[in-house]
Amino acid sequence: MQLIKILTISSVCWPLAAGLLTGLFVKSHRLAHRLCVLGMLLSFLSIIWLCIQFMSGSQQAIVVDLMQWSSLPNLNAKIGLCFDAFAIMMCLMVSAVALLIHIYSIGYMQDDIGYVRFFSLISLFSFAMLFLIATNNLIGLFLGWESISLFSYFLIGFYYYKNRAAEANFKAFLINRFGDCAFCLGLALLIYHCKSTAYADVYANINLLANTSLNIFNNPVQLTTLIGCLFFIGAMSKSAQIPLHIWLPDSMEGPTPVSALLHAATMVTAGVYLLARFGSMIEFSAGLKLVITVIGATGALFLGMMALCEADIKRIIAFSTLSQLGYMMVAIGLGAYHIAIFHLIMHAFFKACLFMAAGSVIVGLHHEQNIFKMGGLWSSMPITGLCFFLSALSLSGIPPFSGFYSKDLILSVAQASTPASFLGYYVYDAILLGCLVTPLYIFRVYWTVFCGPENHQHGEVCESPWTIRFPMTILAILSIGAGALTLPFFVGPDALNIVPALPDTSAITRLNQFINKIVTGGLLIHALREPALAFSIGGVVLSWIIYKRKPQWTTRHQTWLAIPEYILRNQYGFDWVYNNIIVTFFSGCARTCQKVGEQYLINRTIENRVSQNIVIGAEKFSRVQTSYLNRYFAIMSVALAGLIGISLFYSGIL
Amino acid sequence: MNIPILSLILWHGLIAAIIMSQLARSSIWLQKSTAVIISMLGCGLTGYLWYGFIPNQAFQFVEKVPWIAHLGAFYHLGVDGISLNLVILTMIIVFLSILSICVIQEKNIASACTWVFLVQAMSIGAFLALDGLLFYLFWEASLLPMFLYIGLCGGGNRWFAARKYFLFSLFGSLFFLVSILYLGLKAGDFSFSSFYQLQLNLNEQLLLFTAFTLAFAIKLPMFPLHSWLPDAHTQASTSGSMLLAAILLKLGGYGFMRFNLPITPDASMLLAPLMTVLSIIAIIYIGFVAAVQSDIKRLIAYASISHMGMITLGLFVAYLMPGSVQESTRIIGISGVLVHMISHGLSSAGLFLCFGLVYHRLGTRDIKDYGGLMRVMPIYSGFFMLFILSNIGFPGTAGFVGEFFVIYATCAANLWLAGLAVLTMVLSATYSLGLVKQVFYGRVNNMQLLTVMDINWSEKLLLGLLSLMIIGVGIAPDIITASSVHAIKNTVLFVKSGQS
Amino acid sequence: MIVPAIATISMLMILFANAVILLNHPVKSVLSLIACFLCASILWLIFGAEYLALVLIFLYVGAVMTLFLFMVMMMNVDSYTPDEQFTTKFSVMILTLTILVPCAIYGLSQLSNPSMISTDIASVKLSSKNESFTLFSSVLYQDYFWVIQIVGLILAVPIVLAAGIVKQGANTHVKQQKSSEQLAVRSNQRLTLVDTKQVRKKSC
Amino acid sequence: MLRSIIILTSMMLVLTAFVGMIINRRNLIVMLLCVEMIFLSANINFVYFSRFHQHVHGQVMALMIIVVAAAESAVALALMVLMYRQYHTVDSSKLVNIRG
Repeated sequence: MQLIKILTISSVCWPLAAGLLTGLFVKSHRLAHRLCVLGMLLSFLSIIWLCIQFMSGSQQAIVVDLMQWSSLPNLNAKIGLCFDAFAIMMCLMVSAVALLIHIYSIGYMQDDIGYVRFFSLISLFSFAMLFLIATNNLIGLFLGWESISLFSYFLIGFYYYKNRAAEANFKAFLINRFGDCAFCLGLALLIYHCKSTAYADVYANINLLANTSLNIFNNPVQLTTLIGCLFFIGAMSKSAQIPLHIWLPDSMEGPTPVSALLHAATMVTAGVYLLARFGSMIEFSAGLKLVITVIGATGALFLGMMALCEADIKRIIAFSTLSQLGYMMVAIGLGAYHIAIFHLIMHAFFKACLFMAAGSVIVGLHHEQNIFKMGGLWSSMPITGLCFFLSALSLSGIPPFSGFYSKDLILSVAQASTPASFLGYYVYDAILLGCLVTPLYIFRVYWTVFCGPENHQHGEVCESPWTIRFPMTILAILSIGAGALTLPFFVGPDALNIVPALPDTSAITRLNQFINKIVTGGLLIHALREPALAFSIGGVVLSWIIYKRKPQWTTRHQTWLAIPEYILRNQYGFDWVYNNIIVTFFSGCARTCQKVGEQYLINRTIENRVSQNIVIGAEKFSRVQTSYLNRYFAIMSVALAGLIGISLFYSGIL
Repeated sequence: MNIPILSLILWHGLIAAIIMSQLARSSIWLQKSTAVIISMLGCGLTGYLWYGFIPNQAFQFVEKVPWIAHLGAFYHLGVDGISLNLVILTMIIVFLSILSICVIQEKNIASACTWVFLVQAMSIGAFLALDGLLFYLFWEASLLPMFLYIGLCGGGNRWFAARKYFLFSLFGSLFFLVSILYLGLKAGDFSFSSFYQLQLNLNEQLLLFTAFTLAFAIKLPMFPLHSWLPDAHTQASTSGSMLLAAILLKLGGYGFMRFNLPITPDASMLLAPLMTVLSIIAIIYIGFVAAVQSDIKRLIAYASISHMGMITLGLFVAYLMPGSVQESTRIIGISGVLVHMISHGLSSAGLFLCFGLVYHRLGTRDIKDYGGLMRVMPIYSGFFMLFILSNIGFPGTAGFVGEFFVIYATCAANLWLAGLAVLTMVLSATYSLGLVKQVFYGRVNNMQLLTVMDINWSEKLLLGLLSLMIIGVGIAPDIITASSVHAIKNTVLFVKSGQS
Repeated sequence: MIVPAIATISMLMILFANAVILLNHPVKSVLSLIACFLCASILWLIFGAEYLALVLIFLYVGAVMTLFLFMVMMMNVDSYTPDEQFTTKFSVMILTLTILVPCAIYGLSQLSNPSMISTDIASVKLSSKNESFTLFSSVLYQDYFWVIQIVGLILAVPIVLAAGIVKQGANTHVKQQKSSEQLAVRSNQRLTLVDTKQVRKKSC
Repeated sequence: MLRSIIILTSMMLVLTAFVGMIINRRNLIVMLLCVEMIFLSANINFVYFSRFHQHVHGQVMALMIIVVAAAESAVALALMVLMYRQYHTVDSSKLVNIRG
């Protein structure tokens, strides 16, 4: 039993040890990347061993207690790790992707001065992500949650001498911090009402939470909906949902491995993980679930469309991450948590592969990121081109690839269980159109970068070194086969119950039966009857026609395309609103506070007035001291007369 | 325990001050080594005290000697959970400020150390005193060395700032003296236990409450009376502002815990809404003001005012909780206040220390003169980042623990208050990271920066010591909460009596 | 019969007192103050305090007033112009008269009432010739012996110091022969003759 | 009757002394004379009432007052001489330097 305990702790803490060692002591590049990759490899292997242990054993969670956080009366705050089915699946994905990213960044960051610092930060980030997933209490959750946003702050601002990087990481951290406010409030409420921070206790009295209610504006609000709302706001900021998504495109300032690891696979999915982990919290209120689906759906469609007229290759893939996150949120909102997690894992693989391919193109063309300055790279970089093509197909949900399995499941669940109201139809139509738009923008990149005319001036472009090619090919293979292989673990009769303590309401059971029926009957056959597959394939063909065969169409229809292009290029004005309205409002408010409050109110009125009056009063008194003796005597005699008068008055004579 | 350990700790500071004042003319090396050895001795003494302290007992190591017998004022010292932690914090911060003096300053080290030791002696006296008059004596006495220290070894118009600090604190503590005398005469003798047993009617309590709050609100700068702190900090030297931020602000908080809550429970019950509103204003308004500061030290000073707002919020939210809430949430709230006091002490001392190192190299406090410091001094920016994280309240550092418990207690009292209190996380992030962005990121535009050397081994040792403590408290806050739960339970009993 | 005498003397005294402050020339006011003191001493003689009356005349008028006169003479103060003082002095005159006249009338009207007079006169028992003198000196030197010595000592100090303050050192601009210095002269301090021609040749 | 006369005179003496002090801005000597007058009025009262109560203590006090008055006037005159040397005038309004 002791071995399992050591292995669980070590699986999470290897990257921490490696990160700290490289960060503090290591100077040489070679030792740095060896140490970090070794750490990551060990953690990946121990997680695989744990997974085998978990599968072979009786499938109950492996729990390890680390320490007692605080011994305050009736608040048991113990920090520990717990590997249940959900945590193991996620840890597998995170450690695999992180390991491949470590190998990838050996090649990508070769000649960078901050090489050692980069590796230590990447390892520390992987530790934070693993700790977030593996922890078994709310304090550890919040610690992991904040530390991943901290490490994303460091990694986005990795090129610290660039002002744009400083702006981007400041904006990213602030928006994450805003979400953390709501999240922390939800945590405090949850801990207060469950009297403990452990997940087990939270799941134990979910029903108790469901029927306690707080009155806000003196109408009773169910506690779980309130906490669910707060958690959703936290998830929105972390997983870049509609109003709080503006930081993700700017976070492309960081190096590409960072975008691949953080802003594609692991960090942005923390919000989805949180909502799935506390699915029982959301399950009790239909209204909240509807809100989540609507926000997810609008994100899926409109954020995806923004990628259509973007020139920077990394920002296009970032916008595609935004839309895929929208899909996951729709799945969460519909109650299909395990499908959302399935899509999350599949998305991690093909999105990381896309980013790696983009990275190798950027390295090949000496840090050129504008797709219109690249072209015809298929001949010089065949492997990158192939990997990009495969993961693009998987992203757009073409059948044999893994993307199809998870995306199609989401669409079929959406068709079955979205409410029959205007919003329900809107959600389903938005996702459907999303399926059309995704292949459009991703293949636009493929055609212009890999096929199309060669309009880059770099002459001979050589294929990137093996450290970049090797992880990319593995991820490409995963994005092909992973879907089919891992489907039975997530969906179907003998699937692992990913989300613990789900209340078995009628909606959930109906949903499960529907999914089991589809899976048993074969997803492909079911998909043929669905419009989703048609839209995906149509999208691919459409993009082939527009961007490959007839590139001159876009130039000819310049006129009436100008207005939508302007809207999409300015990201529906979100950036404008953020910079001009919100930032100016708060800085104006702060400046007035400073000017009015501090200078005027406190310094000028209170202090200066009081001191001036004292000085003036003192001057008046000193004028009594004239230099004439007789005036002094006059005053003395008047005073004497007054005193005599008073004493006579009080002694009753007068 | 026959050794009078508390008097030893108390007068250790004074003896040290006398020794240091004699060394003014000896060699620099001698001054530095004696100062460090003496303050290490002090830390040893407190370590012995901490080792001998039994967590779940009321006042220990009590020493009672008649001082002004016919008035009933005794030289009465004792330590319980709350004051033990604050004494340890004082000793650590004094040790660090002595080290910072030795590391940074080249001349008049002896005089700076005398002032530091005097402040230590007086503030430890205030924390240990269990007698009203003795508390007032040390409360006033701690004001003088700080006034002279800012005045003598400060920055530009230091005398203005010192005078302002002195007058503000003096104004508050005069009413405080009147109320202590009133209590002393009414209760017969001046010891705290007899104060606590006094049955005062409501308007008596209201008057006493306003007198106490006036004194402590100025010392712990609450919102309307805070304008002395930024001036005092900008003009004080590095170790001066470390002392001011870490120790002297805690006197106000300690005073609230020792006087306002137990002696005037009904009045606190009545005025709790007002106090919470003031502390919420302090948190949000000062957060905004801090965001637009152009002087780094002034920004850190406003940050500590915002943190102090958090402390008063934690204290008075215990009264806003409805009767149904168990007593344990109040204990959590107030132990959160204590932890936040200590963590704020550590993190703001760290920030001022870091800034002192840069000010020693560049000599300017204006943010515009800095930029791209990360390229020039990477290790230094690592340490500075850690202190900023603790200032923000990042989980895993000391700043988060206190803040989280206070928010936890406010949740139990009133959700809207908690919503506003949580905003402090965003506001502290804006001004702290705004500072980091302007100072560390971006291109190096001030050419003088390129000639600056990164921190040497002694500065690394100093900052390392402090960051170890911050991370230690962050990961295991039990060091503070375990020993102080019993003491806080007593204060919370008074809170309960206030409600019933 | 005594009371009207006392009344007239005191009336005289008040008159002289007014004269002190109303007269322009300081010498005249000093002299009127001396007159006022004399009236007072006469009054005390009536009361039977002969020693004090004589002390007043010898000590006070003799010493202090001469001191004042000496002061006035030394400072040769010229009389100052009366006009700007006239209005105030006139108002003072009016003031004293308004208070004096009704009291005098009231006093005289009381003369006719024998009971008032008798009680007062009985009280002022005219003692035998030297009875008050021996009584006074015995009390002075028995009950108050130490008091007097101490007062004497204390008051001696200011007198000496007053003299000290005023004493000026030898005034420098008046040349005085000091025989001690004349005797102590050495030979090298004597006059030495120098041929200026050589000096001028050497220096140029 | 006699008593009222005596009290009346001493009161009048004091009043004239006060008035003298106040109106007399020009001459310090007259001011000092007024001080002497106040002493005199006190003495008159002392002597009369010592005789009225048949004991001598009043007269001893009167003697003390005379002695003190003498010393005081000596000091006052010394000061006045110094002032005269400094300012070459006895006009009290010229004593401007003692302004508060």
